[in-house]
Amino acid sequence: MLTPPAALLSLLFTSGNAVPKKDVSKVLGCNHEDLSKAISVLHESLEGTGLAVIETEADLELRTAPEAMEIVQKFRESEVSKDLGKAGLETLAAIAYRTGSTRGEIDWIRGVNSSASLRTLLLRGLIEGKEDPSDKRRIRYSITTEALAYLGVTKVEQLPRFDELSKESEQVVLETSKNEEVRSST
Amino acid sequence: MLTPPAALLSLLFTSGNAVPKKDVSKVLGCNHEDLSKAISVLHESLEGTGLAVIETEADLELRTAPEAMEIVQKFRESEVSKDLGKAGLETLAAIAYRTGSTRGEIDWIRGVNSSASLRTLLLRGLIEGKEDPSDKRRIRYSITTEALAYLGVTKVEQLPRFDELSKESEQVVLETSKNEEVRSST
Amino acid sequence: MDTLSRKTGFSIKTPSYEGPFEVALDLIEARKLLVNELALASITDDYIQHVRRQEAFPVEETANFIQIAATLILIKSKSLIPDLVLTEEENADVEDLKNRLMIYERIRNASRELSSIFGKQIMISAGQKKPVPFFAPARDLSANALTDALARILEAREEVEQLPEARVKPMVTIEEMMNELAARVQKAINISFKEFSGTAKEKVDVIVSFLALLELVKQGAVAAEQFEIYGDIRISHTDTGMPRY
Repeated sequence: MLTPPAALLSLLFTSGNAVPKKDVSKVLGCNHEDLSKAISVLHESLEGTGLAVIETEADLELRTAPEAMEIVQKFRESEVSKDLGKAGLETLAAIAYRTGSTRGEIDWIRGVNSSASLRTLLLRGLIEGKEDPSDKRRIRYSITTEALAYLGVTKVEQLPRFDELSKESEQVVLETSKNEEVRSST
Repeated sequence: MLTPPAALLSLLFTSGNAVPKKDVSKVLGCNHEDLSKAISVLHESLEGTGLAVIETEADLELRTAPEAMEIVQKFRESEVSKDLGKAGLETLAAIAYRTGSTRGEIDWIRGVNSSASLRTLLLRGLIEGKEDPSDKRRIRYSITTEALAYLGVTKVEQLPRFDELSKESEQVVLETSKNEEVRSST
Repeated sequence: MDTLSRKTGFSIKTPSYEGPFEVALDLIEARKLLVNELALASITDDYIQHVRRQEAFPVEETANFIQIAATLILIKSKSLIPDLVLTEEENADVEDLKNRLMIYERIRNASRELSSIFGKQIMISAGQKKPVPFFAPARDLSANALTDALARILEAREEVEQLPEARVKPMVTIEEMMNELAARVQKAINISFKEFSGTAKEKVDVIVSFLALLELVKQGAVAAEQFEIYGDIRISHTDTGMPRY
C-alpha cells in the first residue's frame, strides 16, 4: 500500500496541472487535516530531489524545483533545437498532407505509435490539435501557419505532390475503418 | 546545486515522455557511467514515493509506481487496458526476454508468421523497430518504456523468471545456430 | 476458433489457430513429459490425428505441419524399429525439432508470465502539462523532407502489402522426403522381420501411422499446389467444408 504522501505524489504527477485540494481529499478518502499532514511530509521528502509541490489556498501542483530551472531550461532548449528526425518528419507529413488527422489515423498510416512525436510537434508549435466537434475525446491535428510559412508555402495544397500523396493517405486511412471492424470483432 | 539524480529527475519530469539516455547525458554533461550511477541512485530514492523510473536499453521515463495504479485510476477516468492476445504476448515475450529481435528470429521461435502481432505491438507503442546498424534492411525490435509500464516493472530484468527464461533460451539459440552452420556447410 | 476469418475470409492478421509447435507442445504437456525423443515418439499419432482433424490451415503453414509430422514419424519409427538407421541429416532434423520445441516452450512460458502481469499494475505516465508552445522549427524540416517522409511510408506500406508473408521453407520437398522415408522404413521392417520377430502389433503401428502421414502429404500437396497458383493472394484457408456463419 502507498503512504498518503506517496499517493498524493502519484496523483499530482498524473494530473499534470494544478489539482483542487478537495478533489485530492476525496480520492484519498481523508479529511483536511490528514491532507495537510501528507502535504507537509511530501514537501519535506521532495527537498533536494529536483521536484517541488506548489501549494495555494485551494490547489496543489507538482513542478520542478526552482534550483532545477537552469538545467530544465537547458534541456528544453536542446529538445527543441534537435532535428525532428524520421519519426517527427513522418508524423508532421501525415498531418500536413491530411489536415484533421487523428492520432489513430496517423498511427495507422505510419504503422507505429505516434504519441511521442505528436507531443514534440505540439511543443514546437508545428502542429495544433482541436477537439472533434462530434466526439470531444478525439483530437484532430493540423499544421500551424507558422510551420507552413517556414516551409515557404501559404497553404498545404502548395506542398510538393500534394494531390497525389494526400489522396494516397486518404486511401490508407479508409483501410483503417475496415481494420477497426476487424479488430473489434475479435 | 542539484545532485545528478535530482537533475535527472527534474529532466524526466519536464519531458513527460520517454527520453533517450544519450540526450540526458548530453544535457547533464556526464558520461554513460555517471548516468548509470545517477539512475541507480534515483531508482533507490524513488522507492515508496509513488513514482518510478522505467529504463530500457536506450530510454528513460518517469511514471507512477505500479502500486499507485488503483488510486490514480480512481482520480482520472479509467484507462482501459486492452488485453493482448496469445500471439501478441508470445511475440512480446520473445522480444522482452531478448530471445529474438528480428522478425525472422521471432517467426523461427514461434513456428508461425508473426508479422500481424508485430504490427499490433508497434501500433500500441509496446515495441519499436530500429534499423540494424550493420544491415540496414534488417529491423531489430526492442521493448519500450510503455510496455514495461503495462507490465508494472522498471526494467526487463525484473520480469518474472527473467534469468531462467532468457539466458537458457539464448544458449539453445546459440547451439542451434551452430547446428545450422554445420548443416549449411555440408 | 477464429470467428473473424469466417466472416472476412482471411485471417492472416489474427491467426488464432494453433501453430505447429503449439500443437506438439500441448500434446507433450498434456502427458506431463519433458521435450525429448521419448516424448516426441509418444505424441506422434496424436499429432497426426490433430493435423488430420484440422481442416483449415493457412496454406503456407501446412508444409510446416507436415514437416514436423514427418520428423515425428521418423522418431517413432526409430523407437519401434531399432534397425532403422537415420542419416546425418535426419538426425539433425530430429535435433532441430527438439531444440526449437524447447525454445518455443520457454517463450510460451515467458508469455504466460507476461500475461499474468500485463495491465494489472500499469505505471501511468505524467499528466500533460498545458504546453506553452513556442515556434521551434528544425534544421531538417523542409517541404521536400516532408514529401519524402510521407512518400516513403506510403511506399513501404505498399511493399508490405505486396510481399507474400514469410514462409518457412521445408528443407527438402515433402514428396522427396516421403518417398525416401517409405523405402527406408520398408527396408528396415524387412530387416527386422528377418532378424528377429518383434510383435506384429508394433509393425502394424508403424505402418498405420505411416499411411496416415501419406494421406496428409496428399492433402498437403493439394494445398501446396493451390498456394503456387494463387501465389500472390493471401488466402489462409484451404477451401474446405468448414461451416460458415
